[in-house]
Amino acid sequence: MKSKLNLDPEKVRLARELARRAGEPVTELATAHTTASIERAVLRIAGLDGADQDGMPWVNRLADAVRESVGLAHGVALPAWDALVAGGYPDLRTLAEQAAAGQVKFRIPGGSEAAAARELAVRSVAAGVATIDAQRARRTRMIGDLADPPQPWIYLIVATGDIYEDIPQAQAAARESADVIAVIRSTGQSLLDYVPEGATREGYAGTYATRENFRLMRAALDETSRELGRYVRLTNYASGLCMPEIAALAGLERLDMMLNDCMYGIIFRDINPVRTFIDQRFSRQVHARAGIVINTGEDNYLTTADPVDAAHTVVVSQLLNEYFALEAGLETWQLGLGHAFEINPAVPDSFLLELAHAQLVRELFPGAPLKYMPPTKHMTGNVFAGYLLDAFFNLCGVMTDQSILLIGMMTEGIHTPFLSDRDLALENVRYVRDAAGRLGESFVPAPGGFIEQRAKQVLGDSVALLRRISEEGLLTAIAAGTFGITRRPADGGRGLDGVISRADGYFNPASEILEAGTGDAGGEPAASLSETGASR
Amino acid sequence: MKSKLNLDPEKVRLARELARRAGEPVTELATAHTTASIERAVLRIAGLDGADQDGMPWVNRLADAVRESVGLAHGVALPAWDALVAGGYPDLRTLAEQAAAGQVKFRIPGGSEAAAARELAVRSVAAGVATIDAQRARRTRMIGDLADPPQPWIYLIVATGDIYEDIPQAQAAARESADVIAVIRSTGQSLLDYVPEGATREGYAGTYATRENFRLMRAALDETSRELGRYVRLTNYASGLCMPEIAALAGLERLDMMLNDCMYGIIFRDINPVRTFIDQRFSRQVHARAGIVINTGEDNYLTTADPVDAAHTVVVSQLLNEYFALEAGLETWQLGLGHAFEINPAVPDSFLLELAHAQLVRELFPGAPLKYMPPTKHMTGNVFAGYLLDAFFNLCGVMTDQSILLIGMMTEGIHTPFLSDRDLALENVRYVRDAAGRLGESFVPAPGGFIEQRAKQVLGDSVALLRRISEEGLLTAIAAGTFGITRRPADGGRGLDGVISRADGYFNPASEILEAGTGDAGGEPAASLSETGASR
Amino acid sequence: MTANPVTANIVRPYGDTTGDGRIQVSFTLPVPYGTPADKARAEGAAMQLAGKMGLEPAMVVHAKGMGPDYTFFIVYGRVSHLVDLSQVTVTEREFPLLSPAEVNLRIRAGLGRKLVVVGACIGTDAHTVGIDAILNVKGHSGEKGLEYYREIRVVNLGSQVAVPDLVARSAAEGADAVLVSQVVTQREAHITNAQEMSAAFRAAAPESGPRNWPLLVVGGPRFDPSMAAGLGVDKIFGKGTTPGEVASYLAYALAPDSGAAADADQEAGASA
Amino acid sequence: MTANPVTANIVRPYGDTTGDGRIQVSFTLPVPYGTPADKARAEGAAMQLAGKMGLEPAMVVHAKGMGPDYTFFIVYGRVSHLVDLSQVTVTEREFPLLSPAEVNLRIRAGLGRKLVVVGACIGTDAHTVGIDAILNVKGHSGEKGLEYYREIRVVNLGSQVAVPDLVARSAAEGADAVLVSQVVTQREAHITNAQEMSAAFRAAAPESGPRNWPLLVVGGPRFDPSMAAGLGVDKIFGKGTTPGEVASYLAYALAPDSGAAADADQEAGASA
Ligand code: B12
Ligand code: B12
Ligand SMILES: Cc1ncc(COP(=O)(O)O)c(C=O)c1O
Ligand SMILES: Cc1ncc(COP(=O)(O)O)c(C=O)c1O
Repeated sequence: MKSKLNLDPEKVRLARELARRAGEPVTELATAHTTASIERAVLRIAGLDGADQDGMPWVNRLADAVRESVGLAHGVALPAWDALVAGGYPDLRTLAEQAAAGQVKFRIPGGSEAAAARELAVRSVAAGVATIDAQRARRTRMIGDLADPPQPWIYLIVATGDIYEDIPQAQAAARESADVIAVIRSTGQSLLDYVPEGATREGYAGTYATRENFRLMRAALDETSRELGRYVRLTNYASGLCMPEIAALAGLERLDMMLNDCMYGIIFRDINPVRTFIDQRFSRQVHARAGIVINTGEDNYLTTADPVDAAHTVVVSQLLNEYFALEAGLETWQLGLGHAFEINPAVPDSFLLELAHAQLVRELFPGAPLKYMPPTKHMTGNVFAGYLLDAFFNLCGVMTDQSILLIGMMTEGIHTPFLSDRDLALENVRYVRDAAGRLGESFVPAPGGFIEQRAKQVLGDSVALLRRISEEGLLTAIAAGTFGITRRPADGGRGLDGVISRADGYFNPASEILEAGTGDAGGEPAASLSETGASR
Repeated sequence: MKSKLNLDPEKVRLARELARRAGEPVTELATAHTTASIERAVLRIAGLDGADQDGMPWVNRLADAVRESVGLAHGVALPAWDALVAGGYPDLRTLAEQAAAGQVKFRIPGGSEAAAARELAVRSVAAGVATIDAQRARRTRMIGDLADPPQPWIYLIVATGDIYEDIPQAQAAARESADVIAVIRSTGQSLLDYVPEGATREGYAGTYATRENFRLMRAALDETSRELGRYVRLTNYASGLCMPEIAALAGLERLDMMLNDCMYGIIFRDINPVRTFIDQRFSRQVHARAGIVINTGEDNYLTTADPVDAAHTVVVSQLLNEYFALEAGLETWQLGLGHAFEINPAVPDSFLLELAHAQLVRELFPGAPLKYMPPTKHMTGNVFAGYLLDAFFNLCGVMTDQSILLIGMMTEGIHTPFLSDRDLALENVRYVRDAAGRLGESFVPAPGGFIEQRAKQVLGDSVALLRRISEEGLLTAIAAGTFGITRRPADGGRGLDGVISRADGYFNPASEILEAGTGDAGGEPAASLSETGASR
Repeated sequence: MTANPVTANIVRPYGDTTGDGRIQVSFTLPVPYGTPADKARAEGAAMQLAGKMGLEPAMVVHAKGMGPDYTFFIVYGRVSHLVDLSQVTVTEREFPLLSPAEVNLRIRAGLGRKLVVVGACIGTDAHTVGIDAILNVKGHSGEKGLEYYREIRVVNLGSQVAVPDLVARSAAEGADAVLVSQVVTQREAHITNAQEMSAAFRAAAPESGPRNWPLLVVGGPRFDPSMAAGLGVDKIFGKGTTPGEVASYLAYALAPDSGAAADADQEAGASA
Repeated sequence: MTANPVTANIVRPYGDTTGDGRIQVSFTLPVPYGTPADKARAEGAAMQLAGKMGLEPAMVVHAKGMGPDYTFFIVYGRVSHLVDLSQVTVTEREFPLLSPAEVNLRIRAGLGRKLVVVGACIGTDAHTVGIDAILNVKGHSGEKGLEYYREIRVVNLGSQVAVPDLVARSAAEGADAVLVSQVVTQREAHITNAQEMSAAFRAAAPESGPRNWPLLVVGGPRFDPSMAAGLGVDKIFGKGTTPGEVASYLAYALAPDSGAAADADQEAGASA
């Protein structure tokens, strides 16, 4: 791709180098710790499902029991499988039930007992990973059999709170040309320290992320994919206190993309920064294996900070997300870096500014399936003005070759979308895509002109900020309110009690398998995706 | 202005040459004839106003009386002023009243009587032309005192049918940023062979064009101009069977722009072609003197013909309109050539096609204040889709430096505009102009790409069609349905009976004065306008 | 018009949940929106109107002053009105849709000569695209227009035809049917013009004896097809009409299937 | 709330002519729009609803099937409802708008110490921008937030605060006023959460004696300011609230002008 902005490659290289420097200490932190949710994720991959009569999942009951008795510093696997072997339990579920009833005595085994526990644990977890691999292969096969829609993909949210209302709405959206369906989560879920079970009908402004809901929706979209002859992707949120577990469930149930940011939970859910950084690393290892495209959340900064003043914080965060993602094993084609069209429409030349920002991001990450978010903050009750602003967002998206367009709703300022809002929104993007989809080839920012200057300025500001962060430390920068003008001290927020220093001899069969790399290298949509991304 | 389309200047020159060849025989026709309305216009400029108790204007009564008695082949002026002198009537009004009552005997005077009549006629008409000159000077002064808004000018229609509802709507529109107000005419007016009198409240889908309505609206807009500190322009229609008279009234009442096309009446009102070509020439002589910008009507072809297939007919008609206008004495800055955004939005790449057409016209007529018309034909009852399409029209307008943007209404497919439709439409264009007004500098059609190819194809088709027309004759082409796929034979349509061959000794004091050129060369807005036009 | 027996079925508007009753409304009120007191009053007025329309709860999500005297509102809310589908009356097409060949056949059989159609935009209406779409060979929506039918002779008078001219010309051409288009509706022009037209045809016909004027058909995008009687015409076609529908209707009304009982409409054909 | 005496004045919606009553409506009905018969029935259903809302005449200008089961409609029409401006009740601000200096002065004079405000988004709501706009120095619409006021001490608990935590923390901080934001309204979450909150404060207070809990203020873009009593709170602020309004209200309610008669609201201040 020829640069339209005449960016200095040296400066771009420097920005990446600084991001690496800023991120490395955090990676060290992550590799030195585990969290309650990571350990539960291990149990989930190993096949432990279901919940007790109060709805508390067995993974929680088991992990809590282990933690109470021997702690989780060695990981849950060693004591759990040791107890399984020692107690002769038929399966993890029975173990969990007994543990919940206070019937199981855990220990940190040594020597051959440890080896036996480890071997069994690895075998169980490997079976789960094989399921994830099989789901990935199935996705690849379906995409091969059906068509993979061209980019930009049209990304649409459903949010009724009731999975059984969500399903027909999602199917309707797909029929009307949505390529990706996201089921927004209920407002409260991110702060729950467990993943609810079963099909749910009672969310607020979103539907609970549960394994069963994932399964139901994926099955419905498989049906619709076949009906339409193109593969319709499904997305959810690997975010909040249960990020690692949700990542695992997503892999097991063949979700295709996941919202997964290294800092979103910190800034917008007040989750402890250290907890978040540890969780996101494990989640990304799972996503890497599952062939899931992650979506990062830089768009959110622009809802609390000013999109013009804070444009460089988006770029900085993207470079950090990129560093963390690649470190965790994701490939470039899996990096759905987020950004947004949020400038106040009353700002003069606002569309030119948006173009500058969007083109900058496109050129900084040429191989990444960028996810571009529509206006939300300046959407008012004037639905006509909102429909117009959404159209210009769509236009900016096609002009700057964004890969994934989240479709804005004219009623964003009012309510979660009506069926008709979504239908009209799709008409909007279809018009823009069909009428002006090829305008990009005639979009040539005037050399030295307004757009080029603005892009260069944002890049310059990004380098300066990254330098500061790499010097003072990322956690300090977050505490100082660098992102989304929200201050989050490293020792504040929820979930810090779920952070555990790894002991010597910490054992995590899932991490071991995931870090060993993909057994099956073929069949992934990597090629098609990266080709599409690069050729545009 | 650097060409963005790499047009071949030789081809452009050839197109103009062919247009001249096609137009010249028609100009000869026009100079060999007069019409009833031209003769009445002479009387109007000379100050004859008012109507009899049935509402029939005195100019009609007088001209009819002359025609009945001695015919109009020598013009109305010679017999009328001769009778005035001979009968000792105090003024034209008295003469008209007496003539209507059958009390006046007309003749074609000769010798010194003719000379006396001529002198008096010239003096009366010159006084009227002086009023026109004074109005032009007044406009120039007001524009100098207040500001002249930057282009593109926002052009808005009011159409209540009632001048007293129109006025507040026009003022509201101006306050909300309209630069030009057009008062649409009642559906029936174009076929009336007289101009109604007085303030009117009973039009259908438009308000009658009358001298008093002109005066009332211009006065209201003068007030609003002062309030806003910028000159708000007023437009009406010099069209239909009374085109010359309306042109005269527009000059006298300081209208600023007039819809005035060489073929619109033929195609869309089934007015006789010969009549139309004669009338338009005289009208344009008046507009030239009055400093009025004309707006041509090529947009209309695209409502009956297909905008893609017939794109070249627009260009051909513009070149003809240009030829006729310059021949009649208009200057380039007065040529508001019309075109439109009417391609079916379902056509792939429709926006790129629109850009190609609009940019082509911009480059063919760099000095002309182009008037760009919004989508109408594909506006449905889906007002959201309509609002979107209007936005892309606005965008195309600013990207291709159109000079005058007629603002589309989201309810175009439903009704004549509500107050709120207009307000929303203005919000739409304001957003586009403020957010993306400077996008043009970064719009560079890919060399050899889709847009450039399309523009070249349309230019090529235009040259081919002009060649055919210059060979077979313009009247033949019109009869064959070349424009707006509507066939109009030269001897068909309304108003042919108002066409009169000029006799030797035909005398028209207005034409003489107008053809002699402007007495006052200074003070016209030409400089400012053409500068604005050219610099953009 | 016949009531279409639908399974009795009560529905409500749907926003994002079955039965939620959500709808959107926009309107202008002639009230100022300047001072805070103005604004409060204007929004109260909007809520009052919303209430009268049955919105409860309602939410004024947008209010904008337009000049000193008017305010534009957008309101969302829930209506409690029920829609009873069993009460929906649907006009059923009373004639079969025929292919051009069938129409031609039927005219030949039923009428024994070409059927003559005179078309026009009357009054000051110059919107010919719609009537041309019905009459011209080119047609509409992929269907050829009436000129294409071998057994129909079309005389298209074009735009802005005065009613007396239309009546005279119809008589001169021996019109079986007169097709009139009306697109401009401001101040109910389409209604008045159609009524004037039908009255003129009646007036021109002999006072007594069987009906002695052509079949009168009007069309245009804003006509309600159920108003035919009120306009004194035989049939109304609304937006999206295709030429085939019109041809089928003409065949049905003017060229009765041999054996079919004559009805009032068919008598119209007798005059030609 | 007092009825604002406005000159009795009847108005109607305005399209382009005074009194024309024109409005626009859009909605979805759970009816299919597939076959011609479906379409006719769907449009009839839409007309029926329009009729029940008082649109007469009404015109379905757009209908679009969305999937097999739903149809979206846009309707224009004329309503005959009259809006009686004299019946519009306008909530008048019961307190004067003060400058920050005046607020500070009044707190010093009336309370004799800093006024303590505890703010939070409760329940699962994480939309802090609104409450931050009121509390943070940065403020809103050019007005500085409450932190800027020398005589106000602000404790901002942030988002997703559980009600028991809010009650405990308010007590610990000696809150004079508790400011709660609720932005998410799906399934009436804002209503239930506000009611839960006010009930919890009441429950935590001694059973008898004078009111012994802080002034309760809620805010958010979709609250109707007239619902305070129903929520058990002292005051509601809606969309577009500015910090100055809130500060002025707090001063009015908690730091009575010396000499002014105490009213119910003011007693709330007594607890602190
Ligand atoms: C094209 C057009 C024009 C063209 C007309 C060219 C021509 N030769 O027809 C031009 C540019 C000349 C024009 C001019 C004006 N127009 Co105009 N025009 C339109 C436009 C954009 C499209 C209409 C059209 O062609 N539709 C396509 C045809 C195929 O559809 P149709 O007419 O509905 O016909 C179908 C059916 O209704 C039916 N049908 C129609 N007639 C008949 C007759 C019979 C017998 C049958 C069986 C069926 C039938 O079958 C057809 C095929 O399905 C509309 C806006 C819009 N988007 O609808 C405005 C519109 C119709 N115009 C309007 C107006 C006001 C005018 C003017 C009066 C403005 C002015 N004051 O200058 C002028 C003057 C015209 C006049 N004297 O009548 C208004 C009418 C408002 C109203 N409801 O009263 C509209 C709605 C625009 C608006 N919102 O203001 N217009
Ligand atoms: C910014 C934003 C976010 C940000 C919030 C960041 C943050 N730290 O606050 C992020 C991206 C995190 C977010 C997330 C979500 N959001 Co959100 N979000 C918005 C958005 C775009 C703007 C809200 C805003 O900041 N407004 C600006 C402030 C200044 O205005 P305000 O809140 O009205 O506050 C003013 C007044 O109301 C008043 N006020 C408000 N509170 C108080 C309190 C007191 C005491 C007083 C006196 C006054 C007062 O004063 C303020 C100044 O005038 C709106 C859409 C929109 N355009 O409105 C959606 C919106 C509010 N979000 C919505 C939803 C559903 C969500 C999610 C639940 C989606 C999901 N399921 O993932 C999530 C989860 C959030 C959660 N758990 O609550 C919906 C709510 C729908 C509804 N009505 O129920 C909206 C309307 C979007 C939509 N159409 O779907 N969101
Ligand atoms: C990156 C990211 N993660 C997660 C979420 C959803 O957050 P939650 O479900 O935790 O409320 C969002 C919402 O926009 C997001 O952008
Ligand atoms: C060039 C031109 N002249 C005149 C008119 C108005 O026509 P009339 O007033 O004759 O109906 C139009 C309408 O669009 C036009 O484009």
